[in-house]
Amino acid sequence: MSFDRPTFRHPNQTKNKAGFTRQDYEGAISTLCAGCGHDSATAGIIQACFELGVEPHRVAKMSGIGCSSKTPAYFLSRSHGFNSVHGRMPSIATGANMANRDLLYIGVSGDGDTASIGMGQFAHALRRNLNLNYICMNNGCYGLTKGQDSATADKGSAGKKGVPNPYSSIDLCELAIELGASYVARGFSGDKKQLVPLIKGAFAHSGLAFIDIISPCVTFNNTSSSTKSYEYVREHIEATNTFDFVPLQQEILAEYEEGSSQEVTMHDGSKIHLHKSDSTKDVTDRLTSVNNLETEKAKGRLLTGLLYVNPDIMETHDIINSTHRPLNSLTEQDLCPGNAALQKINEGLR
Amino acid sequence: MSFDRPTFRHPNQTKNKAGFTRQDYEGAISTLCAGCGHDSATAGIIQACFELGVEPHRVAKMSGIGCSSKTPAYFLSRSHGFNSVHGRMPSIATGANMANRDLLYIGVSGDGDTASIGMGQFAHALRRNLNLNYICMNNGCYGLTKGQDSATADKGSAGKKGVPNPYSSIDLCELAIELGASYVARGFSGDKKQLVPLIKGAFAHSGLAFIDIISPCVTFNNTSSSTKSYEYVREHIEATNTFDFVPLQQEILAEYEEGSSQEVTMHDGSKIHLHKSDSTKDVTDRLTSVNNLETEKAKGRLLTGLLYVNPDIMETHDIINSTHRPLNSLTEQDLCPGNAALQKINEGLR
Amino acid sequence: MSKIESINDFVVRFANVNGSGSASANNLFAKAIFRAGVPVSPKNIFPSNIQGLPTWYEVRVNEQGFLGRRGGVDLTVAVNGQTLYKDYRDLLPGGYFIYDSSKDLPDDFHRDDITVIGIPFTQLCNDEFKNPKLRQLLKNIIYVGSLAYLLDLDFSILTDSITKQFQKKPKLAEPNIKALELGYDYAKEHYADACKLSIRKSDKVGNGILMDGNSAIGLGAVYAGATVTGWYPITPSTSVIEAFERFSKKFRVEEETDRNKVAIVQAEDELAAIGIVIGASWNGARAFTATSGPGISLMAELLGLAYFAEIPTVLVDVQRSGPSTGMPTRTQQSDVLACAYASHGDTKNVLLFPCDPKECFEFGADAFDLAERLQTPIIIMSDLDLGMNDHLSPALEWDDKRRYDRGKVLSAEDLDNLKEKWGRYLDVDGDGICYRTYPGTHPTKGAYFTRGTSHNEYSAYTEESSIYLAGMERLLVKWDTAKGLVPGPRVKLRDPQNKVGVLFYGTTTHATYEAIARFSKKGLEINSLRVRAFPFQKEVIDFINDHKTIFVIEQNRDAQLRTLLMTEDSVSPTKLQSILNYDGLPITANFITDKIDNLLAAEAQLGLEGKGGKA
Amino acid sequence: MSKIESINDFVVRFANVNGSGSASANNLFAKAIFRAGVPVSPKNIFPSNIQGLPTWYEVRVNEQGFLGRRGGVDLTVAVNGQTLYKDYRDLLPGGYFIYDSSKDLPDDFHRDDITVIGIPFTQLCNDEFKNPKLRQLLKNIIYVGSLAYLLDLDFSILTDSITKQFQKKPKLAEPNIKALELGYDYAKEHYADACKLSIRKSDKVGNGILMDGNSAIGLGAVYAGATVTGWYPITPSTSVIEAFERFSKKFRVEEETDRNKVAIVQAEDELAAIGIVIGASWNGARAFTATSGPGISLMAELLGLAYFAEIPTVLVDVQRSGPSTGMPTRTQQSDVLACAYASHGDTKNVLLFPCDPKECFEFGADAFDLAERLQTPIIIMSDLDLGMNDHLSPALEWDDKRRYDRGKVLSAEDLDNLKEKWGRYLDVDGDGICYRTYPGTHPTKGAYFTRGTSHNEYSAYTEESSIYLAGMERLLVKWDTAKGLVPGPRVKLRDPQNKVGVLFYGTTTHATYEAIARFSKKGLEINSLRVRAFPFQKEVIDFINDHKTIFVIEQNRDAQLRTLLMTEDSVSPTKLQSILNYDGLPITANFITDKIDNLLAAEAQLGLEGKGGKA
Ligand SMILES: Cc1ncc(C[n+]2csc(CCOP(=O)(O)OP(=O)(O)O)c2C)c(N)n1
Ligand SMILES: Cc1ncc(C[n+]2csc(CCOP(=O)(O)OP(=O)(O)O)c2C)c(N)n1
Ligand code: SF4
Ligand code: SF4
Ligand SMILES: [Mg+2]
Ligand SMILES: [Mg+2]
Repeated sequence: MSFDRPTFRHPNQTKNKAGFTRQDYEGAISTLCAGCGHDSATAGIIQACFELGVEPHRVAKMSGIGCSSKTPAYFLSRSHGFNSVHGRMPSIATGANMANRDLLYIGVSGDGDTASIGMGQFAHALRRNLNLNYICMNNGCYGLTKGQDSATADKGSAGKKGVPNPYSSIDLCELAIELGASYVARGFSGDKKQLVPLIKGAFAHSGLAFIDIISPCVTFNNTSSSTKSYEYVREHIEATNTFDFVPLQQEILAEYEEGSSQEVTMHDGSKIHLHKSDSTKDVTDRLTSVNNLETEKAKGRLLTGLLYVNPDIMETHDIINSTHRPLNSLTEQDLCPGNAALQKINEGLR
Repeated sequence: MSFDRPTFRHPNQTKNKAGFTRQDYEGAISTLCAGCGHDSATAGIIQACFELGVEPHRVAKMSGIGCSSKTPAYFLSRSHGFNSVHGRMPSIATGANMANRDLLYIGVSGDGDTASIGMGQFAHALRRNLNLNYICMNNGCYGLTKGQDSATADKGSAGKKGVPNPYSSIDLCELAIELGASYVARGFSGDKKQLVPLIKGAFAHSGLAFIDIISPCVTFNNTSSSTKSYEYVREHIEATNTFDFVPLQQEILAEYEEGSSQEVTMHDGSKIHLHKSDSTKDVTDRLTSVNNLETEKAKGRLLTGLLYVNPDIMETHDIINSTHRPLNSLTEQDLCPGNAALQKINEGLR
Repeated sequence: MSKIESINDFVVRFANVNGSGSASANNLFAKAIFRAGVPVSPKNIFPSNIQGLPTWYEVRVNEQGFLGRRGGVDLTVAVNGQTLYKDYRDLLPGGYFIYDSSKDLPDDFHRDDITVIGIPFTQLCNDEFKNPKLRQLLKNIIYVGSLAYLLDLDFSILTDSITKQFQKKPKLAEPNIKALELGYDYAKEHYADACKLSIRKSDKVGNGILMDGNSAIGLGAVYAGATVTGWYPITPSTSVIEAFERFSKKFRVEEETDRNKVAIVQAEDELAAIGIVIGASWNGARAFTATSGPGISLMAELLGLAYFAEIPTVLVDVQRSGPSTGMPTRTQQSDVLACAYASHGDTKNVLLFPCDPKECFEFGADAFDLAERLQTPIIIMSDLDLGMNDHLSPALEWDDKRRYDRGKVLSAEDLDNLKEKWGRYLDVDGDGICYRTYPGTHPTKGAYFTRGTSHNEYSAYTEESSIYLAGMERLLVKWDTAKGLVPGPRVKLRDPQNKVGVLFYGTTTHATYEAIARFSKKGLEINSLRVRAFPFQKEVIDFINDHKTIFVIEQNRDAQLRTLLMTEDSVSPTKLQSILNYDGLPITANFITDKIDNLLAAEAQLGLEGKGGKA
Repeated sequence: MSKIESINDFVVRFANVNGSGSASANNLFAKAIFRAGVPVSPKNIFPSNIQGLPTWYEVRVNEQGFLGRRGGVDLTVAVNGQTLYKDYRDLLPGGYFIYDSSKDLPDDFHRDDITVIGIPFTQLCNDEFKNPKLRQLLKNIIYVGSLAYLLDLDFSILTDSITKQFQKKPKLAEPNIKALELGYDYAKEHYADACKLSIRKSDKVGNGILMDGNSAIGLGAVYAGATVTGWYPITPSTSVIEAFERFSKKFRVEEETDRNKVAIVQAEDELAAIGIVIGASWNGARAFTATSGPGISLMAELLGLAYFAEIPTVLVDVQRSGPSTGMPTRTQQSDVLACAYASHGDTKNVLLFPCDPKECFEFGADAFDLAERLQTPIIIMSDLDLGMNDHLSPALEWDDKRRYDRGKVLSAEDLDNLKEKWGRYLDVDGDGICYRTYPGTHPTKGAYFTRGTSHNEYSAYTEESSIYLAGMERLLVKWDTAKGLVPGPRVKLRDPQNKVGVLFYGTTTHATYEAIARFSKKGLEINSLRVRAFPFQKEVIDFINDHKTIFVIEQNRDAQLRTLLMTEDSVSPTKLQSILNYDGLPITANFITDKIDNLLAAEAQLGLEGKGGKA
């Protein structure tokens, strides 16, 4: 069931540069459990879209199956959405993106949807560097089927059932980097301040931007023995760095003291300013990024923030050299060779 | 079609410690193309089994679909084999191994069978550390379907069709290490001397041993423009180190000068002696191993040999704490609770 | 206004919010009726969501033991604001509407044909209990107390149940019993004999049990000696494996070592799950998995491999409402075709159709004997209604003299004693079933290469047409052999003269029997056949041939079992008239009765028009 | 011994080793006959292997244009030692056996009912040519030269073909022509009129073309404006996409930019391939993919999503011999059920059955109009025989006035002009088809949430039974609408009095027409209907009703189309008698003729016994 949000909420709101209010980016009322991390993640997406001033109807929302995959119904109700089947969001998103490269694509998945049944499609969307904002709401369990351990559940972590997970976990960020992702970040649904710029950067990135959002399942995996609980994450979180996302248009206004920050220019001209500090990690080299994650892990810490970025890389359309026009906008004139050409072909077959 | 090998070949052959001749490890005559790398890989497997003196009938051969997956018909004809469907060898092997932990399992796959359709099952067999000798005969293409690029084809490499592959490749060894493989090696079907000990070490390993054998497809991907051709590989090959595999029984006989080699003791007591030299790489640390691969790649070199090993790790049966007896050997007495117990259950349901 | 009056025959419906802990209270109520010796069956109607959405619990009480859904509700306990009006509207005239009067009913609630009973559950609860967590749970217990009074339900049964339930922590029993009393007393005080429905102690339950089908299948697998399962979570099949795991913890731990005599592997998806089953079965272990619709679709390719390579495979399909993700928490019998003809090419699979927990347990065990005897996939076709709801079932039984039938398997000795050359796909007995060997059996004999490609009798690859043909035809011989092994139908010839019969299977059974009984009352004895397996035996075809018209009752849109009857046994379509319910809720006796009425009328019409011979 | 004598009507078979470069020589031969104006169709019978195993090339020559397989071989060119004896044995009495006499025939080759023609191909070749690579190829060209003499084939046609083929590198033409001459001269010298088979120039080919079905489908997709494909290699479907890519390189490159007006993505597997198609179609592009049996099984779940969420989906199934991996390089029509009812739950898909390259091209284009009009999966059911072999086909045509039918899609303007509230699943026209919108169409209107879960008319999730039911019933209305849109059957009423008819589809067509012609010769005119699509139109049912008995001819074991006829249209099974060939080789006219003979005899028998009315 999905309920429409009563529209009398927020009578008069400030508009963003595109002339939309925050409400214009909202969706139906969530039917998730009260306190579910996914709802905070959803709020982060709404906030990022609002601040960026994207046109809602130029966004397409794709998802698989799971509580996390339901969230596209809870944001951007003016965007088309596609809640497909379990683990297949990446291929559906690939097709959609091939058909029209001009829309912004946000793909929402869960750790079960991505790391188990969706592993193959996840890996190959990465390999093709599909221009997709891939968000995995990671709670270490299968929420919708009542809390079984997922492949991202840490070894020894125990959810509601109280049985420690005997398998070692898959770190989706490390894996994404290994498989050639060009923008990899980890956020926490409990830290919106960090999350929003990560999502904005992802939108500005051309290619596959992967964001692993640790998003606690309050019903099945928020126990004291779980490493995906709000409490555990809060206590063990580390950040690579803090950064500002500066959209192209505002670039002129932004001022940064020489040397105080590292600047990364995104494909669309926007810039990311990584604030330097002793704890700052280099996030522009693949191996260093993996090292960063491993070293923190060794210390029992969970590294978050922007983990790796490589803005200068070809996305799928560049790789296959497809026209800059949306393929779904081409007409008979563009596409049909006509009968004369056909008769030539017949000739060749005689 | 598979032809039985005429048995009058090799009249009198030397026997191994188990009392078998090399011929006892052979299979049907190969129907692969003359010169196919897979046949050399097959020969390596036969040699390793012969030298190790495994009992042929205590081995189970599993495979997917592809030219590579046909090879189990060409070795160990006294072993049961299972040529399943495309990309699903790992799950079939998992089931087989769960049923009887006492057999040796060798799983043969191809780069298409593993890196594309089989990616998900490959990843999760690794995560569970299934006790399997997983051999991928990697030719960078789909041989059996006439040579399309596979996901391991290097960017820019071109096969018979002459079209350079536009996608970046997946390095199965790096991926295996990332996903928790405990024994990772890369061989070349053209270098039997290096290959055989790698396979022997894999058999001695408890857990998932992954061997990526670069195995040229002479028909579709052995061109001068292909990075998976015999010529290219020969010219660009590097080795982490040379090493001897010393089975448990021979341990006493083997003598190694102090410091001349690094010793790794395998689960079954066998030892691997890694000969030290300036070029020697440490292969007992995950990140270092990945680094080794990347640095050589950066130099345009292909790193082979034993890439990573961690002998002290739990395999699936240990993880799920299953009985040491083969499950397929248990009888009614072991398994059936009987009617008395059932009546108690009924009571609980009233 | 005339109130509905009934003893031991009515329908009670609870309207709750899911995740609000109403389950235990509702179960307590149903269990109490069961313990009063009165046949009862509760059904959960829940959303595909974890918390906050409407959920219903419908309890059928019936002295004669007709426990399918009847249709209609006599008494509603409405404690969910979201659906209050719907629940109010849907109540039968003369029925009883119980609501939480801590809040007044909206004004537009003005039915005068029902009895409205307001009890301030929230208020009573909050006045008495302080702990907020406890409050939520106990509020529900209070309405059970009220029902006890209104339905003359022996109060001691409830208190006994509570004490039994909290044996380990008696301190928790107190507040529960207190809650029961609160509800009971309030009702007694304000609604003395307002309700004309009542439970009278009986002995109709006999030694029956109250159990869900999924637990019964999981238990059956333990008894059958299943040792390997690869599985992937999906509603409504998950609890089959959970039960298997639960009972394995109980019965399958090696005392000496504390190690498990079972391997339960949560797979990465359904393709891996069925792959694990096939690999384990190939290697001589008894293995199985359970899934639902979407999983069946994903398993298609590997099921085809098991069919063609002839590998024993036990699969449980707990059906839900399709197509696609459909309604994951609603029931249906709509995977029949997908399972019977799973995979591309010419394939057929054996299906078993249990109708109650006892059969779930039996088929759950028999499936393994059948799979190993026939060396082919056996699919147990359960559904959400049977699998996830508690059903009144005869007690389970196991014959300790029973031995597992491992089928045609050659030991090392057998191999040594063989006279002629052994071939994995050599049909020496003429029943279409060949002898297999387990890996590792013999140092030099019995090894073979299993393949999904076409093979000769010695399992070597072949593209020789005649050999391929011979193999495919042998599989049809095996198919015939299967007919003699699968469980036969249940036939009830109530009136040999009547040329109209009904045919049905699975959870459609109970409501159908109630409908048939209604016609008997009216003097019309309808013959019936309950299908228990596919392929169909001669009895099934004979039954159809002995009647002029057969009403085929199914819970799917496309009359899928009817298709099987025509395809496999050339039954004339005109003879098979469908009665189809596929709205996702268990079929009701009312629905079936109406449909049969209409069809009979039509038949009569035709009869008059002298077209009787058309079939 | 009487030699087989025939002009323009015989079967030539080449027995080669695969990977030995025989293909070009064999094609040269077939093409030459075609260019002599004589109807011809060659069939490759090749192994699932790349090099070194037996492969055959069977060329049917028939003046009247009956180009299905006939059965039997009149002349064999046996240059494969592995199969020499088999090829020798299988030759028809009176036939001609041509072999490489560089090596003597074994002694046990002593048939006296055939003409043995030994020509030392290897020797001739090695004496003349030095380059070993060239030798292998030219050896094959030599036997073509010999055939030219033996069959009176106009030599100039061959030389012209060669010169044409090597326009770009004429130096290569020389040795080829030399090789032809070597073979021709040797045959002329040693076997003057040894052979009584001959090719006589004719004009029966008209403006026909020689083309393979897969290329035709790929070309059709280009003409229909397909812009996206996700695909995964699998024999025998791979060449559909290769053709699409080939023609796209030719017609789909932006002059200005050199960029592609098409996105061809080699997917990681079939699940991804169909996912890409669904995603692209959902987003308003025309997309398709091609696969074979195993891929169909893997696509089942996503096909169910496309059916239920109503997303246009074009899928080409080039069928091969199942089950499982089966015989990957053999043909069959055995995915009919798997495709018609793909996926769990109640699902049905539209199927198209082309029978020649022209229809492949047409259906390859029409499929997109149908998919977008019906918003559902359309599956083109081709097979290995049609897809990978060259067939004589009428020339392809395209009506330049034709416009793509994009179906019911609302533009921004449409949305602004809408009076009532738009609903994605609102059936305003009563044809079961609703209006869709593409993402990004309108700033505030027309956005909706597509889902595989049950949905109301505004595509919101619902578990409300009545709404779910309404949706499922609407899909049946759409199914009826489809009947009016899919290509109709081809009916030939040769004798309205004859109560026996034959029904068939796809590649079964050609051999069937030949069989029918044979009966005509004998004075029996059999009526026929060629099914071109599923669901079946009224004409199909009428045809069946107008006859007492229908022989349904298929190339599968389980009579899969027969099942569809009974299930969807309640046709009586007893009326449908099956003629089934499923040995992996294309069905032959001889096989069909025999079967019909037997069935007619049986019919007659029944007739005498007065049981005629049984159907
Ligand atoms: C093919 C298939 N298998 C299984 C399911 C059942 N299922 C629904 S959601 C889900 C897992 C969800 O886990 P995750 O992706 O982590 O999402 P979460 O609910 O935790 O946010 C599963 C297994 C399904 N819908 N489809
Ligand atoms: C489900 C399925 N899809 C596609 C195919 C066709 N196919 C057979 S082998 C193969 C790829 C083989 O490539 P690889 O695994 O690298 O083996 P190789 O032949 O190169 O040794 C494919 C796509 C198949 N058999 N099954
Ligand atoms: S079950 Fe867990 S993941 Fe699902 S909605 Fe509830 S809290 Fe969120
Ligand atoms: S095609 Fe390639 S991989 Fe296959 S057998 Fe030939 S050489 Fe080997
Ligand atoms: Mg999750
Ligand atoms: Mg390969």
